[in-house]
Amino acid sequence: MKRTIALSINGKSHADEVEPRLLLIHYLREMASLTGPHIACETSTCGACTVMLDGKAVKSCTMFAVQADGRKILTIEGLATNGKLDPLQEAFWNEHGLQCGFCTPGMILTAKQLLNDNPNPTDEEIRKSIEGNLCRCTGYQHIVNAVKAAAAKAGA
Amino acid sequence: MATTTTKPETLFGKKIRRREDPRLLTGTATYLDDIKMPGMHHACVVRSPHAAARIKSLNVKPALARPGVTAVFTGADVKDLGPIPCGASLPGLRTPHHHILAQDRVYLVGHPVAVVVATDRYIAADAVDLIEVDYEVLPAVSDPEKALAPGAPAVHPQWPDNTAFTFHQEGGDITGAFAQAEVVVKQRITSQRLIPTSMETRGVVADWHAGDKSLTLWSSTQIPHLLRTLLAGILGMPENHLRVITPEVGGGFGSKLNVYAEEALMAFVSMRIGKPVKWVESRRENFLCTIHGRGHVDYFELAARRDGTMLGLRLKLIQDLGAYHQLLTPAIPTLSVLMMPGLYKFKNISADIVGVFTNCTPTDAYRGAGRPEATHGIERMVDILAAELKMDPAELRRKNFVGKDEFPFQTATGLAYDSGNYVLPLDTALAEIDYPALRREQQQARASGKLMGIGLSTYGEICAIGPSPATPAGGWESATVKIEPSGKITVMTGASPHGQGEETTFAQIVADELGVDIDDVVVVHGDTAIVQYGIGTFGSRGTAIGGTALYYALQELKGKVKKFGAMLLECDDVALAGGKCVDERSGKSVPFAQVAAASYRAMKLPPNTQPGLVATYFWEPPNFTFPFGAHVVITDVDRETGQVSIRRYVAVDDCGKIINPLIVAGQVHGGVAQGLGQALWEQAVYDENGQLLSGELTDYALPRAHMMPWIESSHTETPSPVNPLGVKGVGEAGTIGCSPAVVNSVVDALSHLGVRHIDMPLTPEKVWKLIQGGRA
Amino acid sequence: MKISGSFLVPVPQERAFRLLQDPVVLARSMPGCDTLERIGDNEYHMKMKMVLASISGLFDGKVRIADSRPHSSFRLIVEGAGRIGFMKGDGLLTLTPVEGGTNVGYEGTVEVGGTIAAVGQRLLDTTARMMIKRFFEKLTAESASSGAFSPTAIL
Amino acid sequence: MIPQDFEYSAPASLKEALELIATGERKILAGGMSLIPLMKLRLAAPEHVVDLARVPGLDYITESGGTVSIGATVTHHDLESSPVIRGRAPLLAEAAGHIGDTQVRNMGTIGGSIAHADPAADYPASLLALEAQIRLVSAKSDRTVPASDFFLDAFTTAIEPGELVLEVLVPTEEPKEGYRYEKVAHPASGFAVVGVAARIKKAGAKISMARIGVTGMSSRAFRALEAEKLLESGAGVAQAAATVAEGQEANQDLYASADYRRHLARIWAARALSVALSRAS
Repeated sequence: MKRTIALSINGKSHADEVEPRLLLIHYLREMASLTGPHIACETSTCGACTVMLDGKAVKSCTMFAVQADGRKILTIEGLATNGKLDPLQEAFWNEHGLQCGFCTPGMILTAKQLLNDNPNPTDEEIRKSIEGNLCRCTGYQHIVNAVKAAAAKAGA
Repeated sequence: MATTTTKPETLFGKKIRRREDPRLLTGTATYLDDIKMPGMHHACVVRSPHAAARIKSLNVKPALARPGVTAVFTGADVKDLGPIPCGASLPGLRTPHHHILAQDRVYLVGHPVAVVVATDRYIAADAVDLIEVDYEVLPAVSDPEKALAPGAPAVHPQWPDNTAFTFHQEGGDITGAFAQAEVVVKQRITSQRLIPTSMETRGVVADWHAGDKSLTLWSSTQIPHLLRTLLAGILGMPENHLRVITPEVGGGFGSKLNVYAEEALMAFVSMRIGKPVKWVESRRENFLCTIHGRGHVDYFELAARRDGTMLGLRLKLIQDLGAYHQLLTPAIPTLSVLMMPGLYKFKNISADIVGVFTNCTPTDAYRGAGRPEATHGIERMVDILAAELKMDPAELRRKNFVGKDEFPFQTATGLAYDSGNYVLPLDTALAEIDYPALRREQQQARASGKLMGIGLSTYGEICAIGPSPATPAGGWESATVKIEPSGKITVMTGASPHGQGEETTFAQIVADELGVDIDDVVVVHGDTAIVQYGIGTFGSRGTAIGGTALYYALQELKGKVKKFGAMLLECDDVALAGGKCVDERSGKSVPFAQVAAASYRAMKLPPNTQPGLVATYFWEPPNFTFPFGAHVVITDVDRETGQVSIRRYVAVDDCGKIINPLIVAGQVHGGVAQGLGQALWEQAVYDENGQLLSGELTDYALPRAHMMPWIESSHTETPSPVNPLGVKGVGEAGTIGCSPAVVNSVVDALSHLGVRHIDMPLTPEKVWKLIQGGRA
Repeated sequence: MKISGSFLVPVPQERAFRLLQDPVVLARSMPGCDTLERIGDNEYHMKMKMVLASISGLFDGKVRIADSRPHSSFRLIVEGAGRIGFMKGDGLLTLTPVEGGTNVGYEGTVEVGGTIAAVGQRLLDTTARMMIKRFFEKLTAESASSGAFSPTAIL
Repeated sequence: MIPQDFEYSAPASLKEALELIATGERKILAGGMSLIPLMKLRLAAPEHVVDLARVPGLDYITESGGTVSIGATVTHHDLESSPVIRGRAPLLAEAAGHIGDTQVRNMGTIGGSIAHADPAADYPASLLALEAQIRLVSAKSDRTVPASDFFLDAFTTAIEPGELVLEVLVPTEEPKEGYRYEKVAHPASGFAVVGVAARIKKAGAKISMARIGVTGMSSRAFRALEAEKLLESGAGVAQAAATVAEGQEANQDLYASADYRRHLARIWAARALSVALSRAS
């Protein structure tokens, strides 16, 4: 039986009727038309679908939309403010932290939580924090550089 | 008209941040699954759980009864469509008829049996479970060597020996080389099956327009134009009624250099239901139904003199082809043969390939495609020879390298290496790590019971694939450059990049050649209705061939611009700089926009000149390019657990001239990650019955951030004489250079225990067992 | 995948042999077995509901007894297919009298396919061993009962 | 990958939740990190899912009278970063930090994890070493089960139909205690190929108490009682660690054979014990 959910996505209120089995990622992509979060595995291993739920990085493919009822979601589309890129987005750009770009939205949001929790992470802490986000293109080195650069900029 | 004197800085060689990134960073790029169309249906494919079986019966009625299900199609519906094509031609090649959906038999797990079409992807998924298929399970074979054994189950009953082809290539005097040899080392070396695993799986949207009998097909592919040509053949429709578009492509690594059943199937479905239809591959489907890479069992024999002079190499190569030929399946091992001699000057080789059918996913081009296997082989054999001769492996390599004055160098496999200085990256890398000091440290480590290894790989590769005679579909690339009436520049390239950054590097080339602001350039690709024609991005060819086509198109265009510029400035010749045509004698100039406007307005034309500013160039390369490099890896092996950790990874690559160092570094890092994945973790494991046991990302281990070492990457630059840009290509270098360096390093760490070889992946248990005393 | 092991069944060899081939006992002992219906000599149609914590699946299959050598050994072949995949276990059971009953050794293979093969290999060995253990535990419990089996267990 | 349809309830009180799960085939959803992937693969197809997220007051971490109480819906992330856990049950905080990845730790809960009882999960080793208790409640009952009686087999626990995990009760570690959770993570899944939790108390130079929990090696986590006894009777770490796999069946998979798993358990027990010993004062 369908249920009505009401939630905030990127600061905007949404209310929709959904099947309980509707995965949050499908809700975001198909009902809210936010296609930034991606689907790349079915086993909760790749992190491409990562969004922030009440400020914490979560895998939206491993959550039902009904679980997000009443909560706040941030997707990659909501990260830049007034057209100004987030320092992490800017750093990923400067440091060539992406190639095909498919993992990038999830990667950035996971890194976002890291910098919220730990504004000055070591290389090892960066690598550990993004272990749930697979990237097949970059070998991660430029991603680590990007997160470091964003941290340095925020600290400067 | 203004005057100008400052010469603009060139962008060639500069770290320019990528122009494709803003859309990717903000989640606004459009990948295949982001496409949404009115009335769009969703398809889900019913697949065989068995590796070999006869379909006794198939009942689709319960699925059709599910509300929301529009149609179900089975093998009978598509039996008259053409087969999935194989582009490789080898003498005597046996090619099974590759239907889009199984007819009465399935040949591998994941074999498509039926397709369900519904108004919603959830309903389609539900309906798949309602399709009843009754299988008579047949014996299967998943190991290529077992498939060759007498009495093995026949993958295709018409060919009981499971042999798709045999191929022999010989150069020089191999018998003589082995007769002269003072030492011969032999080793069986495997390159395990790998799953390419682009982060975006494949996907197709097909939209049939009955009114004009045309079809638009979006596919996450590396080869939109070839796909269109081949798909038109499968569907039996005129090629010019078919438009193929690649949206943003989330990685390919060779796995999207293909024509797949689902591409034809979605076209068929859309034509039948009269609505757009979308299919997006699940990860498990990606593991089962998208090509795999490698799958070699190689028997090498290397002949040498006691002084280390290498004389000749013999190879028996058993290629696991899988159950079908995909686009290039049988051709991939022939690339291995070409690359067999590596960077060494011996001129006697002999290779025998046996292509073997197994009830497994077809193998095909995966990053490196045949070259990593060959490089792994020769670089392991050189180390094995060094151990046999008790020579330093670096010294042995130097002794046998093709000398820097010997280019172009004709190899025994028929190639002409374009340019090189092979000692340079090796010496640079060894200096970087202080090789003598490390060898001393290694002695001390051994004395105290610790295991550390130093591994070298001096690799070569064949890039810029390739000249048309060597490439099944043609090996050229094309570019069109257009200066729009407003003076802005649009490039249309046939190379269809998907992460390689050509929107940036190509714009750099344009900006330099035309002397314009890079922001005035837009690079368009991946739409057969817009782009002239092209081959695609694979085989490290995008920049070396696509970039060169662009370069030549620009030369033509420049000629025309100059004519209009000179006409406007009323002089004989002009230079292009700062977005202007400049009369260098008078210092007068005219901006591009004005030149372009004049060319389109065409009030007055220079003599023998057509209106408009457009040039198209199809460039046929005269040769491949041959990048090279040296990777040095220092490993520590945990004696108690067999766990390998990488202390340092030094890569010195020579990919010719570098247009954008940022992008080149990214290619090296990503390549190394995939090489390291093969060396240490990745492996497609089938059980005896053809079940893929490493069937999800929870079992198939891709490198994660915390598993990767810091890669110390630098370059030497030996320009290629093959193209005017001097570029060679870098997409596959890291992958090719990496795995032998890692394995050589670990074998080196264990060599004093009597270990001579370890097959990949170097799992801790495998290494631990060798430490326990098992020789390999 | 190869499996092997042994269990002590606390009854004499002859009785152990009979119990192990008794469809009623098998139906009660095989984990998840809903019904067992004779379709031929030593061959039964089986419906099974496998439940392992959150994981559950319905299987439709066959149980077959072959190469029977009273009272020392026989082969037990169990196969089933369902939406989450298929499985086939083929084992040789060897009975030897020991103090306190009969030692039942088993040696054989387990094959799986479909989703359970693709995602379950990490747990296959553990699960197979657990199911076998449950089987023998149930069998032992059955062997302790009076032996008056209800015929309605076989449909 | 799409789950089968199901009915969904999000009870607003514990009472309501217990009433809901008292009948029929009801599956409890906490963080969903184990359940939802199975549902997506259709390996699990519950008819009715009861979501605990709206039940108030289940995500507490409190300490009193030498016991830390952890509500069932406390996430791994909250556990790992909780000052109470870090101060009073640091072994558990260390174990929580090894679970899954950032996103999984943000959603996954201790109650969900232990109820799922994956044989390669991280918590059980620590809960055994800590001699924790698990409180199970149903509409009709309320009981506390020691961890050693809770993990019965792979995916099999002492939870009876109609019961749910209410809280985990952990005796506080003394500040002088040494502790360590060490793990060999599977490179793809991150699950423990072998995980060892160790606690050591010293009296002077001697070990007065040793607790060792092992996960991943066998079909269920277990205490290495023999090794504990050896340590408490003066044996060295190496000698004690050599016994941890004794009498236990070992799992095998593509990554590690049974023999290698036993070996890893011994090696990592020695390593965990050494760190625990060095941390004990």
